[in-house]
Amino acid sequence: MTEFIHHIPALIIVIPLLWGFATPLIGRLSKKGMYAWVVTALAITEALTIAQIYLVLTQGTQVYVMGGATYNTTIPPDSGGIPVRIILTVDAFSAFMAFTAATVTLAGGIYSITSEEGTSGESMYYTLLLLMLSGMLGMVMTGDLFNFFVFLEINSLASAGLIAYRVGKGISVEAAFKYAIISSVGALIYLFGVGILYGEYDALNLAMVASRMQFTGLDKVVMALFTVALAMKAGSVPLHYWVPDAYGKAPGAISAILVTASQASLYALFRVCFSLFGLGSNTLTTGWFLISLGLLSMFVGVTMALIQTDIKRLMAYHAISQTGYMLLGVGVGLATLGTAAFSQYGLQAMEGGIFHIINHAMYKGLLFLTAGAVIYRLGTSDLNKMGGLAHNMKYTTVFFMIGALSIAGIPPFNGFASKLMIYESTYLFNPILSIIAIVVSVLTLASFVKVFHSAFMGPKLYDVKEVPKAMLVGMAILTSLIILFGLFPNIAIQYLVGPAAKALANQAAYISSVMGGA
Amino acid sequence: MVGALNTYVTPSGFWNPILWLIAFLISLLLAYIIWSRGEKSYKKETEQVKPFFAGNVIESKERAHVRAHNIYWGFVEALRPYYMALKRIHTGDVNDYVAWFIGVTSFMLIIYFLWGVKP
Amino acid sequence: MLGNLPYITVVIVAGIGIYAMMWKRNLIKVVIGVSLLESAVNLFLVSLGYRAGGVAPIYTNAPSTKMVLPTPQALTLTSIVIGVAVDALLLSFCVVIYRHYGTLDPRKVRRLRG
Amino acid sequence: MMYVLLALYIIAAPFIVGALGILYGMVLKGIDRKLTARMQGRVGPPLRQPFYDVLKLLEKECIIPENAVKWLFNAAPLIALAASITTLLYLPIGPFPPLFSGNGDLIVILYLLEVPCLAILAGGFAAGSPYSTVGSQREMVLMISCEFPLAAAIIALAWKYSSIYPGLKAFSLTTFVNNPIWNNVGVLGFIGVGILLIVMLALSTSGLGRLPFDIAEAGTEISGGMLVEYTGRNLGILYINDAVRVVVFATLINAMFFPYKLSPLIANYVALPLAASLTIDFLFYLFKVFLIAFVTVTLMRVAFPRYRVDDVVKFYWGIAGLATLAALILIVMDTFFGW
Repeated sequence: MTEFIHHIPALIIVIPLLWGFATPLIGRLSKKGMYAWVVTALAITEALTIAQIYLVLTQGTQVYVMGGATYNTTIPPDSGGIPVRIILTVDAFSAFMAFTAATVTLAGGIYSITSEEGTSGESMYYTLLLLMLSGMLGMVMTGDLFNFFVFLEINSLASAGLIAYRVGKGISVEAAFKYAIISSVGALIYLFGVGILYGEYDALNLAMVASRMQFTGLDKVVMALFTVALAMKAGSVPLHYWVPDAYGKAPGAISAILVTASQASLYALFRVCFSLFGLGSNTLTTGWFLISLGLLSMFVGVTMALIQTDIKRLMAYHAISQTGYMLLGVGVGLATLGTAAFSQYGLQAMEGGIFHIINHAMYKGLLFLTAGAVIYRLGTSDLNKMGGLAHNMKYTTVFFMIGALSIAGIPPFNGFASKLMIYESTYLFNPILSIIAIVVSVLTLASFVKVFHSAFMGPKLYDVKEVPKAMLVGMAILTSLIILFGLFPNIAIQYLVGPAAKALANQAAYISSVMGGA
Repeated sequence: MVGALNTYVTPSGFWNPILWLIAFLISLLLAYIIWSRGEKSYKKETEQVKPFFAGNVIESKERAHVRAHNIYWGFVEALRPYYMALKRIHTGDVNDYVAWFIGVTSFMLIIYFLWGVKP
Repeated sequence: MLGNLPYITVVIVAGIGIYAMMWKRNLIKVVIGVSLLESAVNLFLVSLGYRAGGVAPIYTNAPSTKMVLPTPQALTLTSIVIGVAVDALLLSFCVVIYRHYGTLDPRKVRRLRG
Repeated sequence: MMYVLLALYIIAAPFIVGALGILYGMVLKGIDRKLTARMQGRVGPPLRQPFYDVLKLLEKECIIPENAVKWLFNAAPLIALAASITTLLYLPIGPFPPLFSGNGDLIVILYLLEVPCLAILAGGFAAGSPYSTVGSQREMVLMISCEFPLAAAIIALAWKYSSIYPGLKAFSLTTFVNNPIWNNVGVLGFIGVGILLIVMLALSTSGLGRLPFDIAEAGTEISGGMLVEYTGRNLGILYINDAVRVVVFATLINAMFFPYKLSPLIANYVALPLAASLTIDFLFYLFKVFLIAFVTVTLMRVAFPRYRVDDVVKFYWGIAGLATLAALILIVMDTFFGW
């Protein structure tokens, strides 16, 4: 048993991967069995990610050597001091991201049981879903630059397939095509950077490269390639054009999971800025890069959302806008890294940004699921054709209201907790940042009020029933977490977010977890 | 003082959700007490439950619902030039998607070459 | 100069790929652009590990001569495999788009915008 | 024992503050109507008229329109009133520190102020009438417009405090009350804070939905807007909520800009027992609240006509927004140059 717990990081990635490929076989035998199979896989992964958080909190950063003699011999004695194997490096931030991804996927998976029931190729849907999860988890847990690329591509390909899952007279395919083009370009540009780093430092391990980093001219090229490619995958303005297409046209549950997929890239962006380049680079420049992307994303995203008339496209623009908060919070942390201001407010700004990651995953996931529920019943995503759903779909309405209040940062829901942290720390860096953040928050509220009115309020126009139970369960999982994090933000900060922020900020600890020594 | 437990502390502020929730529920009770003193009956199935249309004739329920695209006219109107510019760059053309990406990468290359590394 | 030839080729191929993605008014040609960029990256990786006069790094009991680096070759192989999957997926999307839209012009394949 | 007292405190607090807010709010409403009438050359209703109004509304039928989403339509007024009352708990009432001090700061208050608006506009949407819908979405536009100068004003003041007192919680109202802003700024900052005060007064007028910013109710255009379908006890609760909100906004501005007490001044001449000084300060607070309410509600109503919706946006994001940004710059300059 004690031996087993050290294999958790590998199992988290492997279980969805293998179970995913087995899904079509079981789907042949029995539909019900397949649902049970998939939900079991998701539940096990979720349980393992929780166990992993516990493990990381109690025992510190976990490293796992793929195919090594033992699980933690990062540098074999005959390798000349180079970590030759693929190493998973799970610190508190990775564990946090893995938990986020697994939770949303669990809710989305349960939701899909009825929402995708009876579509052709249902078993492929679950295969791709599990592959997508595996990709996300790999992205956040790997400590290897090239391995990250592989997981990124696994995730992108699975996502592209799922976005196009409902052809929708070709529109979904158009969205998937754009997504696939832009993400493969991004991934290739990233791979270029990996190649340059390998050429310079003879290593692919992130910690190894970080410890050897010289900041030559080529490294500056790598900085540009990495940060822009990952910012694009995270969906920040002005590289956000694929987001409304992809999120807007994917099936409901997939949109929710795509949010966490983007966040996995966001994780990588932060990881690269902090752990790879860290204090050797000009953190003011990289910090302001994140901050300005954050401000642009927040404002452009929300103002575009305000004028949308397609329910999911509107929410997709909000996903961009909320990503801005994370970039802003963590960007302020990065810009102050290594100065006195960091302990004064920089770390808290990072906590706010990182807390916002999980909050956003929960409430935006919930909102996409409610949007999916509305589309499931009405068959249209056009807000102009909706109305009066609150008369019949009470639970969906309540779930939507909770999600909307949360994303708008209305107390006492979780969005407020993280936004409060961001407002009350970033203003010390520059007062304008907080002002824009507050204004964007109310614009968010406004556009959700628009959805609330046009979809749920008004006279009873359609005689529809409430959505089936499985969909409600999926929504309820996320809702309960929203309320939990909203009412007990301290617990989240203490056990999830605080350690994650500290782990992210501490480059030396990350390097030494793999390289050993101080 | 009250409920130091669970107070969420930020660099320059604090917030205690549980305490607010309790106070809110108690205030809700207060409001409910006043509300419940009031008359609760009304004449159902009469003209008075019809929505107010200021004397206009509304032939169907659909007409009584204000649709999504009519909302926030005043706001969009006030920011018209901004929205015109914003709509112009959201072309939906896959060539432009790649072009923006390459453009931003080149821009950041220049920025990082100038200020990328601590002097 | 001659030693840098692979890298110059990489830049040229990548440039052509990016040009195709940015300016070609046909989705298939855009996919070709992605494919070219892939090839450029693969070439880049492989040439990173090249040692003049080296042998392939596949012997267990290798002769004590220079070998080319094994890792970039492994990377390239992986990258090629992923690239094939990406190209296949993109082309199949093109097929479906053409079936529904009747065109492959990116100026017309933009029902999603704004 | 400790916990029992604590529980009693938490339970009693909303009742005490709620009663104060409701009663004083109603009195202010009465005074406002009387004064407005006098300024327009009328006699006006008696001071206790608002109480009669509420009692009358409670006796009337409470009609739920057929298109309404019933549960939300009924819940909205209650949530609005409850949220308004809880906001008062975070504000210093006269000489007393906020009852929940240390548990909610200015940003929390900013959002708690939004909750009642939000509840009412949700109620307006839930009514299912085009008039109330138009009113509700106008209210939302008003909230958007106000947010920019409001956020700028709060952040500017908090930034100032954080630069003067790095050890204190800059967003805490206790900081504001113990260190009045005017005493902590030079000439430039004084001008800046003055601008902020004017903007805040305008903002509280629109936060209360009064003329010239009553676009969401606009009796003459959209027949009461959000409230058009509300009748009987629901409308009564909304009426009370409106009264409480006047007290809330006036108290907030009082705490942010005029947290002065009268008792130290008197104590220079006469020795005062604690009870007496508290009473004097409390009465002084009531007077200040009246003055602020008079400026934001009565004077504005008499002096200005109603704005159009897009003009409100242009006003707050244009002139008022630029003014607050200018104030922010002045305050920052004040800190760096120290005049």
